[in-house]
Amino acid sequence: MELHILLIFMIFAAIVSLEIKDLLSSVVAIGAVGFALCLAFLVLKAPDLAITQLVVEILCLVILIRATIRKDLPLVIEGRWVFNTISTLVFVGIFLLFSWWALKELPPFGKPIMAVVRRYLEEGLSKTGAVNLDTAVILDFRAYDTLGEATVLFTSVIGLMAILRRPGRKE
Amino acid sequence: MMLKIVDIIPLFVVIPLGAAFLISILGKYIKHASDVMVFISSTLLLGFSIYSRISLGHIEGKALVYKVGGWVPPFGIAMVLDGLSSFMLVTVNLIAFFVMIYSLNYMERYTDKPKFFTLFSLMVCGMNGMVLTGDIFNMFVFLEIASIASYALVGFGTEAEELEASFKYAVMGSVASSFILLGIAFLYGFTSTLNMADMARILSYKQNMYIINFVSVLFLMGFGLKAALVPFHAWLPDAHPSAPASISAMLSGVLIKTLGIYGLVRVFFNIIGSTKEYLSILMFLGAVSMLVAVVLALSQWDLKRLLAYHSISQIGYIALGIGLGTPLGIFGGLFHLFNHSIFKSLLFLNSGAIDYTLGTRDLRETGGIAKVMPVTSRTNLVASMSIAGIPPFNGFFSKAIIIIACVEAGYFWYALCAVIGSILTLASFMKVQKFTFLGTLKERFIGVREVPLGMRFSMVSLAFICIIGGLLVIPHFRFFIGDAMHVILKGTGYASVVLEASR
Amino acid sequence: MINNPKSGMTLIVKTITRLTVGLILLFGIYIILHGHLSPGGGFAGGVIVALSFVHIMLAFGKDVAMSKISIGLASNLESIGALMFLVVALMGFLGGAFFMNILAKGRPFELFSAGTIPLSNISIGIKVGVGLFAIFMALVILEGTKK
Amino acid sequence: MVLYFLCLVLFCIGLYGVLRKRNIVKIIIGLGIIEYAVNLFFVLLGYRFYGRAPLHAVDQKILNMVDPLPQAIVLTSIVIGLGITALLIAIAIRIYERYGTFDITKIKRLKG
Repeated sequence: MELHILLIFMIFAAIVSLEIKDLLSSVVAIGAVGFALCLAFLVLKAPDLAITQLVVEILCLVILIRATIRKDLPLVIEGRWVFNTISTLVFVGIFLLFSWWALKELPPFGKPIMAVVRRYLEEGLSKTGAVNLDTAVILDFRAYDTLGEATVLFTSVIGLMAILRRPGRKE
Repeated sequence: MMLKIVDIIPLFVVIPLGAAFLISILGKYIKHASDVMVFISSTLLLGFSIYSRISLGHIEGKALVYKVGGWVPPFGIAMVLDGLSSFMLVTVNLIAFFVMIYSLNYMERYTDKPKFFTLFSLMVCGMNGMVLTGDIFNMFVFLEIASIASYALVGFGTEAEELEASFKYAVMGSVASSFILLGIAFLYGFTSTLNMADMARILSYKQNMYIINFVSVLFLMGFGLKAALVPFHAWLPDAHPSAPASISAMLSGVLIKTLGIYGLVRVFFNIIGSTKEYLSILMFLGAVSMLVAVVLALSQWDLKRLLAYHSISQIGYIALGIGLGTPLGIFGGLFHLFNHSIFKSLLFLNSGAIDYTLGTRDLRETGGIAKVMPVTSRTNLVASMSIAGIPPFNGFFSKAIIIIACVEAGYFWYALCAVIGSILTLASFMKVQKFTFLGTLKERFIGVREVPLGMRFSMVSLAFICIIGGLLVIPHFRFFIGDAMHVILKGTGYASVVLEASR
Repeated sequence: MINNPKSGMTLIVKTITRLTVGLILLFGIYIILHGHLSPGGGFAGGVIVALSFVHIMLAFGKDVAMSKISIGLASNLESIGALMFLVVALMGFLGGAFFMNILAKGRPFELFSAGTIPLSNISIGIKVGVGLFAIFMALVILEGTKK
Repeated sequence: MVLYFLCLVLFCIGLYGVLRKRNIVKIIIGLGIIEYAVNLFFVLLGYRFYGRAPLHAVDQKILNMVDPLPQAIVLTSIVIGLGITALLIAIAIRIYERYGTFDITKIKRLKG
């Protein structure tokens, strides 16, 4: 039941963060969505994710505020894009309609078919020695994913420094 | 020393990764460290990919599975090397090798060369990793590496237009990745496994469920946006012209094929199993993007923007070829994929050479540089002939095969679109020839000299491949593309081949 | 240098920061090292370490944090962390496959157990920690060097 | 079932934000919402009624553990989301420096 409340709060906070005029308060609203997601992870028994989501959310907020606060920003003006709004809403409506039928065929919430994972749960402790099965999956069963993951972060750091370097071209 | 091919498979990802990490440390301190290291890594990769393509040609129709971490596939991640992935490896590393040699000289105009080569080898690592993996989430992670590296590389020049183009490209790319991840989430919920072969086996039991259509629409949107098919092509004409020339060669030549077409083919043919409707949608999108992009290209005056529109139309040819589903059609589509990556990257390298010497890309300002830059004009002539499909060059063979396959399969309208498309392509490239190479040389370009050796070498060798590209059709060399065709034709047979090979 | 009023926030924030920064850094290192025993791991711990550096920079201003870690050192450390993780992966080659966990697994609930997992956690922790701080420093430095 | 649908509604709100908003920071926030929705959807798929966190306890044998695989995947996806957001914010700051505005309708130097 509390998941429903959290999700509805996230939807409401997301709408607020998109529609509000002042940039800084929309950044704060997205922070609220992130913290509600962290709570949802705790309710869904995923402590690893709760810590990571909480901490990443804080860093995201610090960077976002860094981007928006120094600027003396006029209030966000909304354009009259009638066609764009209609086409987006129509697309969203069709998407949600078709997704309702597709969701019916997924296994019901709370009863996942854990075909592959059953072996992780049985052999996790003995084969990898890690008590935290989540870390066992990340760093041993699927360690290749985490190599890709570390590379993604490395790429975004190098890419960010490449974009933020001061003289772009030699004259 | 018969090096077992299975042991090479992880090297395709480890070598560019190691090179990227070392370059980012040593690049600042030792003067030419980044050039030497990226040269070694590209040559090694090219050698290994050709070696794997030839040695795989002898084992007919079997896949090689590398069990990462020693876990049996459905439980760990497996790297699968079969006909299609080794064909894509050769394409990726061949173009990366020549573009790397080209950018040794071209990137002198930009500051901070080590960062460029770090991002370049990370992009190559992302593409190699995506083509090689047998795990669908791992494919998403390597797709992200290649995409993020290309977002940063498009905005490498930090001018106003480049930043705007890279922002649009980054936003469209991340939306596409989120659609792909949502599709993976649905598939995981439905089959509770992430290994592609295991997933294909389970999906073949649970046929004609509604969720499969929904997931394939998600994947079509995601990979279609990465491949710039028509309804999702808005980002490409902005992103490719404003990238540095060597990067737009990599983007048009290889990135949209590996991330877009390869992803579509793997998911639709090998995992979900291609039914009539998907193929007809793919063909329709291909035909539409063929025509729309060529018509838009006619009115362009910026050379690289014109080439970007032609990339979209040639991707339409490839989608049409593969969408036919007949053996000849798929052979034609893959052959055109290889040819297009050769001559499109050559065209972008030529436009980079013109930009390098004259400083402008606008067709109205350039004129008559054939006399001043002989090598560039000859290679551009070769590339324009082969993109327009003139007989002796490789473009003609692949377009002819696609058109014959269309006629054979009874789709006369699509065959007509293909013919019209190639005629309009010829027309717009005549315009490029006339305005840049023929005509009178403007007075302020008198003192212009030819481009340095590195750029000339890669342009001439790509033009040479354009000329001999047609040999891939003769039976002796046909295995080069034939194996990839058999993998696609087998469709969900991919699951049994991989699971048997990973026992 | 530490408490000149101009750079960074007010004195109250500075004194509290002087107390809490050490604890945050210690907590981040704890999360990295105990990745295989308790929730958290290389990523979460690394981000906490990065936040402790960001905490110094926000409270004491740019130049104090720069004196501790310059941006060149930060990107070098990050590449070294990434290389360490790649070496841990390549060590698996000796044991057979690419990412094989070849070290002894030890007794389950010990700190030094689970083979190469703690090593990978440490290398990821270094990489994420220093890398994300380098991101924040690059954003702040950009503001400083106007045209 | 309803939870999955609410998740997809959140996904659509993020999509609406990206496609419809004119301010660059709002577009980045829309992308953040899309990332959150996909991550939550993945973890919802792995939840198990009366399940326990995937940690072994010293003394007792825990049988009904929650599915750890989506948790590993969402950890990766969260850090990918952080990487993309940081890169987009860097581009947005440089664009603001060059164009003086965050409004994409005024950032229109690319022609054709």
